[in-house]
Amino acid sequence: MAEHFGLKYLRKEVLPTAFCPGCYNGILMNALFQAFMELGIEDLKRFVFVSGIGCSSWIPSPFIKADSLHTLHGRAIPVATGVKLANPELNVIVIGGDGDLASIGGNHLLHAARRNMDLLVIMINNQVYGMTRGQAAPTTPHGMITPTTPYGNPERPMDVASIIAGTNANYVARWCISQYIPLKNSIKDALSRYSRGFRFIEVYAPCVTYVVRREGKTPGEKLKELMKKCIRIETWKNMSREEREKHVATGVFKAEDKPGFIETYNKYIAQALGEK
Amino acid sequence: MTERLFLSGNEAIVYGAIDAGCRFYAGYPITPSSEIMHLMAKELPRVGGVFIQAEDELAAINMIIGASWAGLKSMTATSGPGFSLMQEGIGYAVMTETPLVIVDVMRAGPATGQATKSAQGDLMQARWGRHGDQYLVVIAPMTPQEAYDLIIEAFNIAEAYRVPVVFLMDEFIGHGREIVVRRGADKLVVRRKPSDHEPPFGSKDPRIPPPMPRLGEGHYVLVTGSTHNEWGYRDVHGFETHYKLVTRLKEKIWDNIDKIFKYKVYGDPDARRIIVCFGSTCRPAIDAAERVGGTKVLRLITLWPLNYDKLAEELSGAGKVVVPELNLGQLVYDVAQVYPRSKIRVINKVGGGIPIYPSEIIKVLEA
Amino acid sequence: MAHYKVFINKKLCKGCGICIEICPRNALRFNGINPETGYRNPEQVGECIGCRQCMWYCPDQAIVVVDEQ
Amino acid sequence: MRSAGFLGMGGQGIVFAATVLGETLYRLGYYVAQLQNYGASVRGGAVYGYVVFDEDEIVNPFIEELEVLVILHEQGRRRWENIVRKSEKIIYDKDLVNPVKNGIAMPIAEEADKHGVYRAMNMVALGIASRILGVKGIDEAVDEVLRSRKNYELNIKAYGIGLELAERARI
Repeated sequence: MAEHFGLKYLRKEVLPTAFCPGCYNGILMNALFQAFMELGIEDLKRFVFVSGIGCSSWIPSPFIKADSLHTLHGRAIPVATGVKLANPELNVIVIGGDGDLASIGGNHLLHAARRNMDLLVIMINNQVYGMTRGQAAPTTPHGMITPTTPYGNPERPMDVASIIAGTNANYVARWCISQYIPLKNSIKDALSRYSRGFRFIEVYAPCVTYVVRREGKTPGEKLKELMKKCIRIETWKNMSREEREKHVATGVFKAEDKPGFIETYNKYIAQALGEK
Repeated sequence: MTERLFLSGNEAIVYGAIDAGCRFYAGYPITPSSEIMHLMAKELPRVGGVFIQAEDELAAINMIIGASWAGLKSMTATSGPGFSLMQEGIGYAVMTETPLVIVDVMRAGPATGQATKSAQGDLMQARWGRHGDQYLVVIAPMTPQEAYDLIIEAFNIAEAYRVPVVFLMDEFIGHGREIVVRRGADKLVVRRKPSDHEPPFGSKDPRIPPPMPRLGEGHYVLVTGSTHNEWGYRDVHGFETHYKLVTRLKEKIWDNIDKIFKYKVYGDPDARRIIVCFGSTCRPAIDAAERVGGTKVLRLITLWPLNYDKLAEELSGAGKVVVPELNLGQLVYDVAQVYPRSKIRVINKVGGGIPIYPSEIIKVLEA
Repeated sequence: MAHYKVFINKKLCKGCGICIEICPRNALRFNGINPETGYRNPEQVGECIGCRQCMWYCPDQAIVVVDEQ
Repeated sequence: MRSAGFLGMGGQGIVFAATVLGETLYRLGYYVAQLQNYGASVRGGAVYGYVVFDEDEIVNPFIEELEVLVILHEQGRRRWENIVRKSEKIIYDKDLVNPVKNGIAMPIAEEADKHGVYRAMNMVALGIASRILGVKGIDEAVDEVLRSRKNYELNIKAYGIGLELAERARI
């Protein structure tokens, strides 16, 4: 029987994954693996995956067959920064959730982006803290009921991709999990055309257990709904305020190819100490 | 090549670390440790190393963890408040067996306290600052020369036992300048890489730390702060896995205590009056012992793991035991474990960065 | 005319039903319970046009669409 | 073991004076320990800097009794009374410090101001201390150290004033 293209990048002995049935994390994994496949990457020996705490942080650890560091809650980006600086030859990819990367690790995210650190960060925005039973996260929609917002979320969600686009990051995109092909192509771009500096891809993928099922929908129904709800940013910009609230703006927010932190650091050192 | 320099303890640490092979530094400015960072920023690129100023201490400790796994000897330096922020990261390093050196140049706390004033209040935090059962190594120098020599030792211990080493130094030593002979390292411990089928997180003999794979070399290593088996796979439910892991992490340090634990005796080795001390307070203690005679100074270099048997042996014939500390009494608890508390005389001084003077020690010795 | 076949890896399938709902041709249906995993597994019942959406959107890498020309 | 120290206020360059003296003695081949106690702010607060040196290795640099102590501000005197009480030869500024028992008052600030080196009052103090210490070759070594730092002209001029002040007072 034919084998799924993703399996060669996975530790087969630990499958199936520990995610809930229908969890969109697995779809991101497909997109990631298809991007690897289309880039002709045979194995992930030269890749290091770094993640923090949360469901999406389990994608690399232990499932992806590569070196992986499953770190403390919120600290994936600093660890990844250390790995990349210590061995710039490695491709370092951070995979994490919105709670991990934008809340407890928010400062690190901002500063790695400000430095244009040579990392690819994939943030799965599932709108809640899925691993700890769906409490409100910085990305939880206004008014949503969760265990920590029993009367409705009084806070408004943060637009992480726009925030990161406002830093020195090279590449910023947001895709919905229902936009498989553009998501996959975006990952490909972030590994090939834009292979240096800070690259940030936000993946909008509501938690199937604590968001989707709470809405009374199945993962498949929600996926089809998202296909309509998620629109290109160009279209979104021309919408009225009420219309905007009902949609998710997706697309490439920023795509530059400036030298990343490591190149810049080395340039200054070489200038000061003289090239060897 | 031997070089005679006039350096502060903070500066001596930088040269010692570089001579020990340290090639990665991440840190966040904090008094009174900042000079370490300044000099590292300047010197590391000259030897092909990497320096980065982190956005906070949480980032700093985690960056050096990443760099250590990527194969570089790594360190950071901080002081009280920053050391508190680093605790979680240090715990992760203990759990994942990541060699690191963390310098804590102690200032007066708690909280912001007195940023420029020397103190010895972080002893207990260095040992026990993290949650869960965890064991690391704590070393304290007493002069800038020792800051140089012992930081090399700290790197060697970190690499040999795959453990974070806390280098506990008082501000007096950090900012005090003295002659430092940059003599280079006698021996450097080289990190052991795994051969085929050798697990990176387990060994049959708990005294032998497992080998450490380097990222990017095809080991497909799984590093996690969760309870894991010898191959790094998470097992957050199993009693056996957790028990095996945390006891091994303890045993690899405590069962090697003969190799790790170091102390030194000054003054009259047979005297019944004994001063027990660490760090900067040792020098006035040795001075006092020399002035009045008939006194032995027991100076702890390794503060953790502490060899209580050795301590008991050294104190076995003691009459009066004096414990001078620049805190409200922390080392005294160790002494009290092996010697009756009622016979221990303490000298505690906190605040304002005033050292304990020999005259004060003599007064207690002769009282 | 291409002839596509949908293979379901029963060890990996968690029966979430995404493939069934996403298939534009309604070519998949649940068929019985897998006693090994306790999940319902889908099965191809209709004609597949090879769009591969089920494969992409299967979160468990459990679907392979093969072109059996 | 010999020693010399400076007491004053933040901003007066007390630590710098101790640093220069320390480095000077180091260059002359002594074992030296230089220590300081200062506040977080650049200005204000008591500052204390001192040097101990010897031909043999220094057992303990944490001492209360200094051979030479130059006091440039009342704040420093008040904060470090124990040092002032126990030190041997004490020189203090006649305008900035209240009279010290057994100390010698000197117009340090006044002279510095007169010669346009008020900013380098610390170097005047260093000059005084260095003349009292009377270590062979100290003036040349101080010159060498100051050359490696900023404001050499200003500093060396102030140092000379200090030497002269000590000379005149015949200490």
